[in-house]
This record gives sequence, structure tokens and C-alpha cells, in this order.
Amino acid sequence: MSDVCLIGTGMHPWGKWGRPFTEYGTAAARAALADAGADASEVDFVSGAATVRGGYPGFVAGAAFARALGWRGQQVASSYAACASGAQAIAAARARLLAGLSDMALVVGAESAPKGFFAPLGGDRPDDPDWLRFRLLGAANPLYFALAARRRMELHGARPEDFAAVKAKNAAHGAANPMARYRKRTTAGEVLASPVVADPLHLLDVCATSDGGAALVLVREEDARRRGADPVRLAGLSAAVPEYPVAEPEMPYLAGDPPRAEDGDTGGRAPRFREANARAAFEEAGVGPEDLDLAEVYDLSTAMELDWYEEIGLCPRGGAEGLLRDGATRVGGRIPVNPSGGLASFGEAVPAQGIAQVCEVAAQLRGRAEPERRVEGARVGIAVNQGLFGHGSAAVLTR
Amino acid sequence: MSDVCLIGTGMHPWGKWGRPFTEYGTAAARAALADAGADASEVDFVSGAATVRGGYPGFVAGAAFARALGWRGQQVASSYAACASGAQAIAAARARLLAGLSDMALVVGAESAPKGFFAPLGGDRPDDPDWLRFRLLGAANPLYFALAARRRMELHGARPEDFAAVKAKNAAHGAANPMARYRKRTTAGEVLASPVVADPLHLLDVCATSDGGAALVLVREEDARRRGADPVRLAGLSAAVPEYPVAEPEMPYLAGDPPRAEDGDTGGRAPRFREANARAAFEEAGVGPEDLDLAEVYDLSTAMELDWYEEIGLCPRGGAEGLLRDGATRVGGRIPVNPSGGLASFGEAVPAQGIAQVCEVAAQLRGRAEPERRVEGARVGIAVNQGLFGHGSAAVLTR
Amino acid sequence: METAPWIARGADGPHLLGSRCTACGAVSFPPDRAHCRDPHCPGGDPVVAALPRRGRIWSFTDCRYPPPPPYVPPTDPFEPFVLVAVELDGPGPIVLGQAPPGTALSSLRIGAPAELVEGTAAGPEGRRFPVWQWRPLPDGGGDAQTAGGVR
Amino acid sequence: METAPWIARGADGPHLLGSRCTACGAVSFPPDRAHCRDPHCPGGDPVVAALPRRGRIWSFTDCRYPPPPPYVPPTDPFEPFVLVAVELDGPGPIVLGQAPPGTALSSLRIGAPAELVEGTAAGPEGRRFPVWQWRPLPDGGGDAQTAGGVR
Ligand SMILES: [Zn+2]
Ligand SMILES: [Zn+2]
Repeated sequence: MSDVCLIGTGMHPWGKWGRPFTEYGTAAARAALADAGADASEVDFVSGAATVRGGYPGFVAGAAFARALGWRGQQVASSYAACASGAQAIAAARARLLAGLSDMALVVGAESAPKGFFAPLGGDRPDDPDWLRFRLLGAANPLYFALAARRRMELHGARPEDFAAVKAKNAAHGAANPMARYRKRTTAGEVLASPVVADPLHLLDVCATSDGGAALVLVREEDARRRGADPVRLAGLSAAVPEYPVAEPEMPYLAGDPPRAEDGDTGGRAPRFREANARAAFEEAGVGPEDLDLAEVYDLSTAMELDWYEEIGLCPRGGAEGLLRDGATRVGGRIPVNPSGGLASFGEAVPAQGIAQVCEVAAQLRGRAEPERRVEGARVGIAVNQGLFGHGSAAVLTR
Repeated sequence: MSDVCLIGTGMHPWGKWGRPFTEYGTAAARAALADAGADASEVDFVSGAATVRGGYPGFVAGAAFARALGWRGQQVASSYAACASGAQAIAAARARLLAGLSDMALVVGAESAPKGFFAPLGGDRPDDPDWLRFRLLGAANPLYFALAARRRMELHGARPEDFAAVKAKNAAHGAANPMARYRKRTTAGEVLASPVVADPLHLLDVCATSDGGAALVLVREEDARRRGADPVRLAGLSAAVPEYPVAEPEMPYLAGDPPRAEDGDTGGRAPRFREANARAAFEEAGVGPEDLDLAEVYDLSTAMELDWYEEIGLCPRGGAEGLLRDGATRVGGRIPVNPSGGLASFGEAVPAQGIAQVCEVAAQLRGRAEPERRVEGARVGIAVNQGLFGHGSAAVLTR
Repeated sequence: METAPWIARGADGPHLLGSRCTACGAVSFPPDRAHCRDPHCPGGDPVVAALPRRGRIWSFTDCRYPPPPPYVPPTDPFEPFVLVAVELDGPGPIVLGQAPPGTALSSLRIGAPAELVEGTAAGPEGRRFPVWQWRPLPDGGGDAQTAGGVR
Repeated sequence: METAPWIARGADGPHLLGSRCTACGAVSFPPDRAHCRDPHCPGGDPVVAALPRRGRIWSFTDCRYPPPPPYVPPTDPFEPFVLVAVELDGPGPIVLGQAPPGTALSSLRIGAPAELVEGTAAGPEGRRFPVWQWRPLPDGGGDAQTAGGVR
């Protein structure tokens, strides 16, 4: 099977700009087309990552971006999966290209975020777990992150200082990234001195919400070669739901699933969806965690970054703290994680974030990241994230 | 290129049942799997058509259906395009199958609709044309339908009696369809005697909103043959945006685009997106309008059905009234349109409707429609619809 | 939305503000902000531009039932209103607007001239805001039918 | 939502109502309505079932800033509250719940026992409705750590 390649990436800087999401998305799309050396008229598929916070145009983001860029009768799609929206939009584009249904796909995601905690839509919706968790329990996102962080402390000996060290590492990376919203170094001490949001997590442990936009231009590998582009191979991609039962009460659920009676307390547990997606993407790509030169992981909280180390196979369960403390995941270390600065430096722009992760991995594989945060000679990278409702995605890129 | 085939279809009857959308979707999915003779464990891709009216689970409909059916780690997607959501979900499934990324796809769409006019979400959103059209103009959907209907009367001599005759025809078809919500015959006189909603359209000219669910099981053609299934070929599919400029103020816009200066008043006009989608789907399928045995068209209003006759090529511009008056589009006529009963008999269940149209075409091509509304010996059918924002879709199925 | 969007007063009366592209001249309403939407455009900036305040009726209808929120009916009980689509002179875009209260549906004809007037619309909590409306004009005759009939 | 969902009073005190599959025994909270969610299930119906009212603390945290709507803070000014995840005996599902007001974070330990009590939550316009809460119990010692630590 032929592979699909990225030949152009583009971003609108993250921030709180207060403009419609379409402006960020079209700016990113124009940048991606320019980077690809492609004309907009070559695009025959526009794959939008939708946003639920931009009114109706956000729901039909693919069409909204296509219109803003100039309607040309392109095939169009709009995908939504919360934070995994970007990955699903990329997956839609990859499938069309591999199927030969389209020859050049433009993937775009953008968000214009409200301030503060993410909150559900209005109305009374007692069938909606996302509504119930707020109304019944006040369980905003950071509380879910904090439950997992506390659990990690108990099981693996993580300390608040480790969480803070994740932030310090990522902030140092992000300080050199012109696309990041927060471009200053942060010390672990500053994290620990920031107010506690949800014990054990401090304000600086939890990612903010941002405006931003990101876009990719994708073609089949032979077309990338023919064009003389500077391509990055999208070698593996997975956007899967978990396997039942899922023990953890994943956001936004009120409860997890108990184990099957015949499995007993510990038996028959499928890998968590994050591990499963990473495994599936590695398998498609024909590489493994040992081949990775860098990883972009979804650090909704600093503690969650440590979970990811294990879930993508950088170390065994319980090994993340050691990896972090050894400096292995810093730029310059054995396996840099979030050289972009991660969500710690960006703040989350939901449908754009998964695409931005892929932009970052591509920049590193192309040797184009700023020198201070460059992973020299990188040839294999992964980008992983998670949506609400216990589903997520993983993308493996190779050079 | 191999084709993709439907090997199973399933529906939950349309109505106003007042239950969560996931229940309709899973019921339809189970019916489709049973029809396909497939086990749920064979499905490796769940493609959900999203709903914006079901809370957060509606946005991530693919994952919500996968969860309700029992999470198995399947790849998943959620597509949204208003009324064209179902078509985009089918398109996502087809692409994955053709690319060889998945082997069996389950496409599901379902809606639990509020009563009355569709209204936009809450909040103040002056950047959202769907909000603006209500706040500034009170331009609910039927008003857009009525502007087009009045235009049709002016240009092509349509009469309110013609519109009413469309309803009578479709109601007669739907009366024999156990999946339809309205299963009684309606006379043209009853339509004309119903209250005017937006002149020239009466209450019975405009489709209602319903609950319902529809699902498809798709595999590649060689797998369909190997399974000994009763397959229908998904021979062409298009879900495209229009080409600029679009003269008509399509829902929900406040205005259309003027012609390009150099084109003058009449020149350089691209085909409308509905025509363009139908042409693209015909082209992929290698057939033309002259090969059609039946058509399912999106009769949001009775008058709109007449526009579709011309846009899918059943007759030249201005010929629809003649076709209707001749009885050609009745079951038993030369080219039956909406043998299911159409939206007139179903009422619209947004993300399910496009999938239901395909279920109907498949039922006809398989010779399984109820005798009173069966199109005998049908081998080629089309299903067309339109979303908001001027984009839509067309699917050509062959036997 | 407390103030009227996109209405300005010129010497000859009120008109709409749209955008016009500095490169290709493409006109858009409401105004485009960031980029021209014509895909053939060599690349221009949309600048605010006054649109013609007259045009020809492209189609029309009325609304007999109260639209849902965020529409706020200006009267209680609800009074039906007329909605008109006018193709601006030029030809410019076809722009939707309500007709002034009291306009009879029977006074409208496709192809007949209409002009923009300022009216008021209702917002939440009894607030009013200015909005454009299309007032039908006495029929100029001959070519009106043609102009409106082409598109 | 005016009434407490999924709480019932048994002989030994209040407990949650979940669902149990008639075929495979799968337990779900909140209750499944239409179908069992275990993909290996031969096909059973979810019936309402009382869940154990005790379990072990799986994790816990607190909420120092007021959550956004539809949460309604029961006090003004907002008082931080404690959120607990309890793995029900059985083992049953891990279920989230607030701890009763006044519960100190320092009184909680992963693996320690907890039991369900009825509390009240705030709704719009000053309304209150009953809701389940997790009250930590004096630590039973030995195996508690293990039971809570496995998952
Ligand atoms: Zn231009
Ligand atoms: Zn079961």
C-alpha cells in the first residue's frame, strides 16, 4: 500500500485573539499551501476538524473553511471527536487519498475558545453525561486530571515536584516556539507556588484554552516525490474507541465499567485506548517505540504526560518518573517529549491541537524547528491525543 | 478500482418517540447487521453521522453508537454536515474500505428532534449566519423554501396545485412504508386547505422534524460476493461544496454572491451544488440520469422536489411540472421519485435521513420494498440531499 | 446585538455596507473580513464598501408563524411579516430583508424595483435595534421583469 | 433535574441503582436502558439493580474554583468540595461522587473504605435535589490498600 505524505504544514499562532475560528483556520491553510508549494486549486478534498464552540459554521467546519478560502466545488468533510477531532480529520483525508478518491487533501482545524473552564452547552440534558457530570458533581475537567494524578502518585510514587518538572521542561521548549501562546520559561517552583486547582494539581499543571489554527496538505507518496516536495510520511494512524470494560471513569462519565464476572478483579483487561491507539499506529507504520526520536503527547495536565510515556511505550508502567528525572524527555535527551512546548505552552485549541501536534512532528522530521528546541536527526515521531468519552488517536510520522 | 457494496440496511421507524438518539441508532445498527448476516465483531470501522441536538454524545455520535453497541476497539469517526451528515458518514466509510484500511464499516445516524421549527443553539453569535438569519430577519427554514418556490412559480409556471400534487404522490408512497412516520394518503385538496406557513407553501408542503435512525453495513465488492450477501453497489458518491459565486441566498445566508464583473449578469455561472453533486456521482458510477430507475430526493418542501427533478437530470430546466403532471414520478410511472414517501412521509431526522434515503434505494434495488410502492426491476437509483450552507450530496447505487 | 449592523446613511438615503475586494472587485454581504472569497482572485483585501440601495425583487414570501429564538417578535400577538429577496443594482448580491410592517404580499412582484429603508427589529428584554428593510417601489415597467428574471 | 436520579433506600441505607444484564450480569452505572454494553454478551436486557453501598477509595481530589454551569454552587461564596472515586465492592464500577461538605482531603486515603450517603445538591433558582455522596469510613486496615490499589 502506498503511503500518504504531508507536504505542507501551517499554523496560526496560539493565543486569545478573539476572532472567528475561520480566520485562524484559513490563515493556517494558506500557510500550509504555501509551504507545500501548492495552489489552492489543486486541493480536491477539504477535511475540517469541527468545533462545537463556533456556532453552526463550527459544526460544518470543512465547508466553512472551504467557503472562506473560495468555494471550488471540492469534496468536503467535517469531523468531530473533541480533542481527537484533528486526528479524525487527518484520517478522513488519508483514507480518500489512499482510496484514490482525491489527489490533494487540505486538513484544517481551528478554535476560538471562550475563557475559563470548558463547560457544556446550555439546556437541560439529563441523558448527556457531559451535562450530568457538571450538574450532579461539579466535575470539571481538571478534577478528572487530578484523580488520575493522585492515582499515579499512589501507584508509582510520582510527586508534585515531578508534575511541576514536566511543566518546566515543556515551558522551556515552548519558549523557543513562535507558534506557542506562552513563550517564557517556568520553574518547578513557580508551578508549586501557583494556586491548587484540584489537589494535587496546581494552576500551572493544567492546560489553558486558546485560540489557534493548524492545517496540513496531504498527497500520496508518489505525488510528493513527483512534486519535489519536502515530504513527511504519515506512516500510521489510529483513532479508535476502547474495548469494554473500561475501568477508569473517563471524562465525562460518572463511572467506569466493572470487570467481567469471569475475569475477576484483575483479569481480562484490554489495554487502555491510549495504549491501543499507539500500538495500532506503530503497527501500521512498521516501527515501534524503540524507533522513536520524539513524541508529542497530550499534556492536558502535567501528570498526564507521565502516563503517556508508558502508554506509548517509552518505558514500562511506573517508569515515567525515572525517565523524566533523568532528563530523557527534554530536548537533548534520549527521547524528547513535547519539543513544541506541548499544551503547557500552547493551551488547548481543541480541533486544531491534534493537527498542530502533527505539524510539530513534521517540523522536527524536516529539521525546521528552532535550534533551541530542535531534535537533531529525527526520523520517527508520534503524536497522540485523547478526546472526551474515552476515545483518542495516535499518528506515527516517518522521514 | 473495486467498488463498495451495501450488504445490510436497518432503520428504526420514524416518529416522535422522545428517547435518546443512541437508542434509535443502535436499533438501526442491529437491524443492519442482522440483514447483512454479519456479527458486530466483524465491524472494524464505525462511522457516525453526528447530531447537534443530542448533547455532547451527539457530537461524537460514532463513539456514542460504538459504546452503546459494545466497545470493541474499532476505528471510529463522526461526521457532520447538517442534512448531508449521513452522506459524509457513508463517504468516510467508503474511503476507508477502498483504501483497505477497514474491511467492514457500520454507518449509523440517528436523531431525537425537538418539536417545531429548527432553531439555532442558544447564545449570542453575531458571527454565525445561522444566528443572524433568525435574529435579524426571522428567516426560519420554510421561508427559504418559500422564496425558492415563488421563484419557481415565476420562472417555470409552477402552481400551488403542483406542489400539493407532490405531497399527494409522496404520501401515497409513504402510506405503504412501515418505516414512515405519516402513513396515510393525503389529497392535494388537503394540502391546499392546510394553513399557509410561508406563501406559497402550506403546512403540508413543508416537512416536519422527526426522530429516527438508519444504518448501513458496507464491505468491498469482493467480500460481498464471498459472503454470499445480497449486495447493492455504492457506485458513485459526492459530497461537495459549491463553486463561487453562488447567486441564490442559500440557507442560512443573508445574501448570495453577485456574478463576477467580467462574467456579466448571466455568464460564468457554475452548476448549482445539487447539480454538481449529482453529476459527480453519476460520473463515478459510469451511468447517467437516463439510466435511473428511481430517485430519492430531499423534499424539504414539495416545491424543492420539482427543482431536484431538473438538477439530477430527469428533465430540462422548467420541465419538472410536466413530468409531475404526467405521473412519471409516481410509483408505476417512468421514473418514480421518493418511492419511500420522502420527507413528506418521514419528516426529517437530520443525520439519519441521508442514510435512510440510501436504505430505500437499496431496498428497491433488492426488490424488497412493499408491493404497493415497489419499483419493479430497478437496477439504478440515486439519493440526493442538501445540508445547510449550500453543500449537499449525491449517491448512486446500482445492482 | 444592540446596534444595526452594516447600515450607513449616504446622501441618497440609507444603504448597506458590504465589502469589495481591492484586487478583483468581488462584493460580499455581510462584508468579508479577512480574505476575498473568490477563488480566482489574485489576492486582495476586502474593504468596506457601500452597496446600491436599490434593486429588483428576486423573490418574496411571508412568515405566518412566529419564528423561534433568537428571533424576537416585535409585537404580541405575533404579526406575520413579509420577507423579500432583492437583487441589488449592478448586479450586486441578492440580499434578504423584511419588508416594512404593513407591506401587503399582493403588492410585490418579482422583477419590480425596491429600495432599502431603515426599520427597527426587536431584541431581548424589549430592546430595539435598527435593521434594513426592503420597500417595494412603484413598478418601473419594461425591463424590470427581465432583470429580475435572469437569475 | 429536580429529583435524585438513581438513589434508593434499602434496609441497610441508601444505595445507587444501576443496571445488571439478565444474560451476562454486566453492571452499569448510570443504568443502561436499551441494551447491554458488553460486546461479548449473548444478548440480555439491562434490568435495574441495587449496587453495593460500600467500596474502597480509588482516587480523590478537590475542587478549589467554582465549576461552570450547569453546576450550581450550593453556597455563596463558593466553598471548595472534595470529589471521590470509589470502587464499589464486588468489584463493582468505580463511581464518582462528592464527599459530604466538611470532609477534609487529609482524611482520605486510596484503598480506604467509603460508604454512600444521601446529600443535597443545588439546582437553578435555589432548588435543591438529593444526590449521592461518598463518606470515608474509618480505615479497616490490611487488605484495603490492596483492594483499591489493583486497578
Ligand atoms: Zn478578490
Ligand atoms: Zn449482557
